[in-house]
Amino acid sequence: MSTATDRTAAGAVEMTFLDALKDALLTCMRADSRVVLLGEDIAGGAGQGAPLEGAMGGTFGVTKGLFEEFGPRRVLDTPISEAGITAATVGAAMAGLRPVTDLMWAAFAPKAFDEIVNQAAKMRFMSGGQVSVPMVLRMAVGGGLRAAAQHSDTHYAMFTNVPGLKVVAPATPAEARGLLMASILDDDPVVFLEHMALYTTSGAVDAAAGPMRLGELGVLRDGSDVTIAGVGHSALMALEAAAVLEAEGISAEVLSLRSLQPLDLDGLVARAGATGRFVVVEEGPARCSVASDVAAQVGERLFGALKAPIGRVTSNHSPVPFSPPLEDAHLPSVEKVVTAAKRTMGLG
Amino acid sequence: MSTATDRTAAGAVEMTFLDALKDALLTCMRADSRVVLLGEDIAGGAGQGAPLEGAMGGTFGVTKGLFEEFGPRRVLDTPISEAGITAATVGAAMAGLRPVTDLMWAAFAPKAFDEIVNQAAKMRFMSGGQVSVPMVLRMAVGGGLRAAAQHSDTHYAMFTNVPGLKVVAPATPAEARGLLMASILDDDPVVFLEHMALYTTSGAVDAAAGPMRLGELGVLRDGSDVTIAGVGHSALMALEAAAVLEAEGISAEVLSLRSLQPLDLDGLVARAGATGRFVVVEEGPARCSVASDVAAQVGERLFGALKAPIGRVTSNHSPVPFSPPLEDAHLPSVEKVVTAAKRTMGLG
Amino acid sequence: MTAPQLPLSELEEAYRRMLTIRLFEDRARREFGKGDMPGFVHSYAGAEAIAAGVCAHLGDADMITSTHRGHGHCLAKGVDIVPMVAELYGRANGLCKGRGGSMHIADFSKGMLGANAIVAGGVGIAVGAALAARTLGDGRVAATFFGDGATSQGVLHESMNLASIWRLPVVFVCENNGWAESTPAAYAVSVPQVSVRAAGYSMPGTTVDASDYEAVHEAARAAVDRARRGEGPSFIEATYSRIGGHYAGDPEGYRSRDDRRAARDADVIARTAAVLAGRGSDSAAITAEVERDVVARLDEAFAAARASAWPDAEGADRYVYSN
Amino acid sequence: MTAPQLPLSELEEAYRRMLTIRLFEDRARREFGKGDMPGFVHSYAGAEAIAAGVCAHLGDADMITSTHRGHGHCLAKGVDIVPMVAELYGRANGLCKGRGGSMHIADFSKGMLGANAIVAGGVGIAVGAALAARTLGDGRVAATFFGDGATSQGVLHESMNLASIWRLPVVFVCENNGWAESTPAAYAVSVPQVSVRAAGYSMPGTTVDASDYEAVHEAARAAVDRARRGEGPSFIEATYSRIGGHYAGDPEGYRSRDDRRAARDADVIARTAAVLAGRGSDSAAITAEVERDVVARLDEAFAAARASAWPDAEGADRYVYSN
Ligand SMILES: Cc1ncc(C[n+]2csc(CCOP(=O)(O)OP(=O)(O)O)c2C)c(N)n1
Ligand SMILES: Cc1ncc(C[n+]2csc(CCOP(=O)(O)OP(=O)(O)O)c2C)c(N)n1
Ligand SMILES: [Mg+2]
Ligand SMILES: [Mg+2]
Repeated sequence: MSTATDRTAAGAVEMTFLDALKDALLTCMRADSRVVLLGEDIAGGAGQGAPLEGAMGGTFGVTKGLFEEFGPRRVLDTPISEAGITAATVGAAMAGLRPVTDLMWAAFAPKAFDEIVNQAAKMRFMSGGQVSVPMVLRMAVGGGLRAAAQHSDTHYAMFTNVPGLKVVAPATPAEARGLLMASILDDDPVVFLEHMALYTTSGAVDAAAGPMRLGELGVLRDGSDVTIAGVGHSALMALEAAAVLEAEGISAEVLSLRSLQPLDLDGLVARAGATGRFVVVEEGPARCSVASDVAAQVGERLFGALKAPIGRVTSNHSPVPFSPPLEDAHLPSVEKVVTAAKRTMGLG
Repeated sequence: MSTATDRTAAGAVEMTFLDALKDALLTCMRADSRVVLLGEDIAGGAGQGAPLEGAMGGTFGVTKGLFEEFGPRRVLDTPISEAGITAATVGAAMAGLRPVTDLMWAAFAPKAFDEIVNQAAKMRFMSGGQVSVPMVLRMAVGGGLRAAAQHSDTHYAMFTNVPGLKVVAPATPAEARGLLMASILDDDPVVFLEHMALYTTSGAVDAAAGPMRLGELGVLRDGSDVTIAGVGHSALMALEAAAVLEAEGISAEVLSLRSLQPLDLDGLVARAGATGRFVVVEEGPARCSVASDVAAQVGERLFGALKAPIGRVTSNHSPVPFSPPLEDAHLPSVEKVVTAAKRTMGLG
Repeated sequence: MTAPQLPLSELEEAYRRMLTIRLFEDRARREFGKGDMPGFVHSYAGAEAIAAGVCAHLGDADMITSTHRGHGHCLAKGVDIVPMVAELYGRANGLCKGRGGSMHIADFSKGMLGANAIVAGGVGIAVGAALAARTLGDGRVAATFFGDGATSQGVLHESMNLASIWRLPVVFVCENNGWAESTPAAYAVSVPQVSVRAAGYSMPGTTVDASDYEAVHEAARAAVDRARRGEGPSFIEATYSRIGGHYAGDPEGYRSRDDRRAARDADVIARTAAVLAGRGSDSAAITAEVERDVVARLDEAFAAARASAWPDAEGADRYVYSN
Repeated sequence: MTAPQLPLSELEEAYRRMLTIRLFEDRARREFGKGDMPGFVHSYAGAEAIAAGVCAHLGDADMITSTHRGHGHCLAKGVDIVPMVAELYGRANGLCKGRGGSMHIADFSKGMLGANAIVAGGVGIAVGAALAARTLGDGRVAATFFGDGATSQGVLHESMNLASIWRLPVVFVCENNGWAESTPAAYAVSVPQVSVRAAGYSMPGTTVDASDYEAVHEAARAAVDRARRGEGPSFIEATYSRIGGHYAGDPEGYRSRDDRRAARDADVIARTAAVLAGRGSDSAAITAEVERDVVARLDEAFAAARASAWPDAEGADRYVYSN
């Protein structure tokens, strides 16, 4: 599937989301020897005697091949110790490295929540600004693989609830590359959330471009009737919904909420204010969600200026079920987004 | 400080919040031998040779004296192993006990987040309803003690974001007693959040009353101009704010958001709809907060029916600072609630 | 230490059970390849002696917790094949009504407290189950299975400490296959024999070769007896060689040819058949009989599962709360 | 194993440092009692030999992580008293500009990476710091201090395993005072000597009596040398008796009179003074001199802190993000 981006440059090439991430890692590692990678199976047996081609290179292969170029001191397989490796990531960042740690699936991140919430996120503040913690925690998020309850969480909202963290969720290959570079260059701890359904998607990427700025919206599609903002994969779902809506004569603007913290609230307010209708889509539990956060903030600023209640499309407030028909019913869908958008138009 | 309750019965006695909690534990432990207590320092050296009077009985003394009555098989000091004791709590609940585990401070709960999020909360669902996990996790939350960043979190929103958990935050002694009993009797995992500033507050408690129902609002004060709902200690802050507002001729209704999940949304909508003005107060980070969750839900239901934007009063989106003037500026305050309420009246 | 020889009939029974697991796993892997089984499947092939040898000492009331590799534990604990397979296909009549799948398969009526997709996720739960047993004084014992990779999880350490200070009736069973996905234990585990760590918790620790059923059986007997007597926990490390990759479909390109060959050579099924034959048992006949019987049951179970109804999508969020 | 005797001047120097810590802590506890110091204070009294003995082998570039009981670690690492005390009072000129307080006191310019109010919170950070040192090849060493209570935290286990497999230049220092708040180590720790656990990670482990400065010094020398040589981590358990309760103001009603008396008897300050005197040093004169000097500095620091400006409330949420 080819997806629109907001930064198609002259030198753009078609690239998968996965390759865009790998390119960001490569670029940053070549530019700065302090950038090191840690994580379970990220070298994936590379350097252990078996042929290199067979190495895993991460669950989805994002880091495959990096061991060959950077060796065992910069690409480290780790034991299954999410807490320990996250703590080590914090310490390494405090002591001069710029580590990028792969926690595999966001569903495993709770194993390291103390290290994320109490150490990484608070260290700069507690020290009165003496130290920075320049680290990135990459993880794969989301459902659709029938991976069931313990492998399908997104945790977008939990991370965004933590002051001191920056939280990024790219939707397109261009965003993946530009934002991962920005995250590695950033001096604060960044949680970088990669939806599993996106790895094989492709799109135009300017391979010579520098980092994107954190704290901006991605504009995936212009539209005048309703503004739909989605987080990560949900932004692509919103794009599909926009195509359906167009066929019914409704013009939908689609935004990628690619930077959850910092959030471009002013940008959101301007765009939702212009259409007067706003839908926010997030794969994740309904309560205390990013969707409700954004709805509350936008709703406050646009009080009296919106033509309809803000639509929130989230997962059920439930663990993720295994069985395909159950999981499909559980997750946001194009159909649910279409329905929510039409409801803001007074339809359906 | 004496606080209003919504259930003052004929047989009510004055009781502190702490004693109300202890009474709930005592009552439930006497009624059901499957109720056991676990936690760091909850016996607090009782049974270790030194005089019993000197035992800690929990950080704030809630469990003091229970060891004497129930002995070492039902009141268990634990090592400092939040993950391990939470996992053991889950397993014990699955295998026939009704454990009540004290995690001390909510700020330490991230140590046990995998066990809370991936095990306790999901077990019933993943098993297709084969098993229930009747457990309570008690913890002290909140700021004001100058306990700094790693001892002052409330995590109200994080817990409420987790499907499968019930989340309770009492504001008054009567709520503390009635809801702790309900939580112990409930078949699902309940996170029970006790704000530290409340332990020494007192109020009327009917010591013969049964459990309260989870999923209800507490009505702490009637009023007709603006509805203010607060979580735990913030509800008392709202009460104080209501007194200030009254002096300025503004009549504020005050609600205790004592059951965060399940949430009585219909009740909230009815009350906020009646006054037409709504303020929600929560001590905790601003992003993806309970405040924004409640604001989004109420805002959607009352679209076009409210006279002013919903006011949200939270902590700064920052770790909690140590220094008194900084912490005071960081936390919600009576003044901030008054300002928010007046803003809904078009004042200030 | 050589384990005492089991009575022939007992070893034959164990062989039947292990072969059943192997046949189930080989079939599940094959069926998974057809593409209509949702999610992931991790095969227990090669480890059969561990589940069988431990569960031989447990009754229905006793409790086990399992891993992502949980089919063998189910079968050893007496779980019925038909609702197991239905669960692998996410059907309404599955053990977990389609909510769990392979990685969360559970049968509480048999004391099988669940596969667990969080590495080491079941360990602390078993400790809690043992705490319940001790508190209720009902004589139940708990056993928890986990891999070598799981030994790097802090909660294992916390759980072993808790079990030790409370002398809980629980057996820690490390299924050491030398790999955690693509990461060798030789790289990730800082001690050559994991069982050495038991001394740090004042509990007995032993390492046995899980291609030798009787060795596992004997180590488990000692540990379960000790638990049953109220003397506290034990740690068993059972080594085996992983057959068929980390998950069904794993190309195992990270694994040397030699290491993969070792797996075949150390196979507990072949070895046990040979031991039986050496002791005068007609293991070929037993094999044939079990194959006939189990294959028939599997044919039935897979056909039934595929024909079973999906869960009702309306009920996607049922079973979240009890009320 | 008896440690070799230190040169007299070196032991005198250590005594000065330990006495400075003791005077600081006694004063801090007293001042806390006056009620104008916010938050909590945990005294390092009794443990002085551990911070002093370990940090004697470290330079400013080397890194330590600390606990909720962090003043002694600061002083042993050379942190200045004046901004320390200002931080205890939450003032703008405190080390952490009033954001941290006693439980988060830190001075990165001295390699003091912070007190940590999460039990065992500093352990993994030190492992990461050691990883940075190894990766950058700059010869730095990290040491991490933690209590007996912290040994029950899983992250310690994970961190020891990581340090071992990567042969990191880090020293694990367990300050075993027999108590975690009101919970005795004899109840909560499942092994009589925690250092036994080091074998489970293939690293050297030793237990020393921290009322014997030279014993700590020698164990630390061996561990730091080993780390510096790139041979990997070590584990030191240093036992001492807690003086003055878990926190300033702790009535310690849960602790027997005998146990409290033992603390006084084992006091490292008195013992070191006696050793010095026995070797011909005028320890009384040194004591008097240090007391005079340190008390004067403390008078100044406490007066200055109380007179210092509060941080500006407008800036309550500064330092959350770098940009
Ligand atoms: C907490 C957590 N981290 C990582 C994973 C991903 N994962 C699944 S299985 C596995 C390897 C487990 O190795 P081991 O414990 O040795 O069991 P084995 O697969 O060899 O039986 C990993 C890393 C997970 N499921 N849970
Ligand atoms: C994760 C966590 N759990 C619990 C606490 C509460 N707590 C603070 S200090 C302490 C005891 C620590 O004991 P130990 O590690 O032996 O250190 P000591 O105080 O004896 O120096 C506890 C339980 C905490 N701060 N962090
Ligand atoms: Mg393994
Ligand atoms: Mg201690």
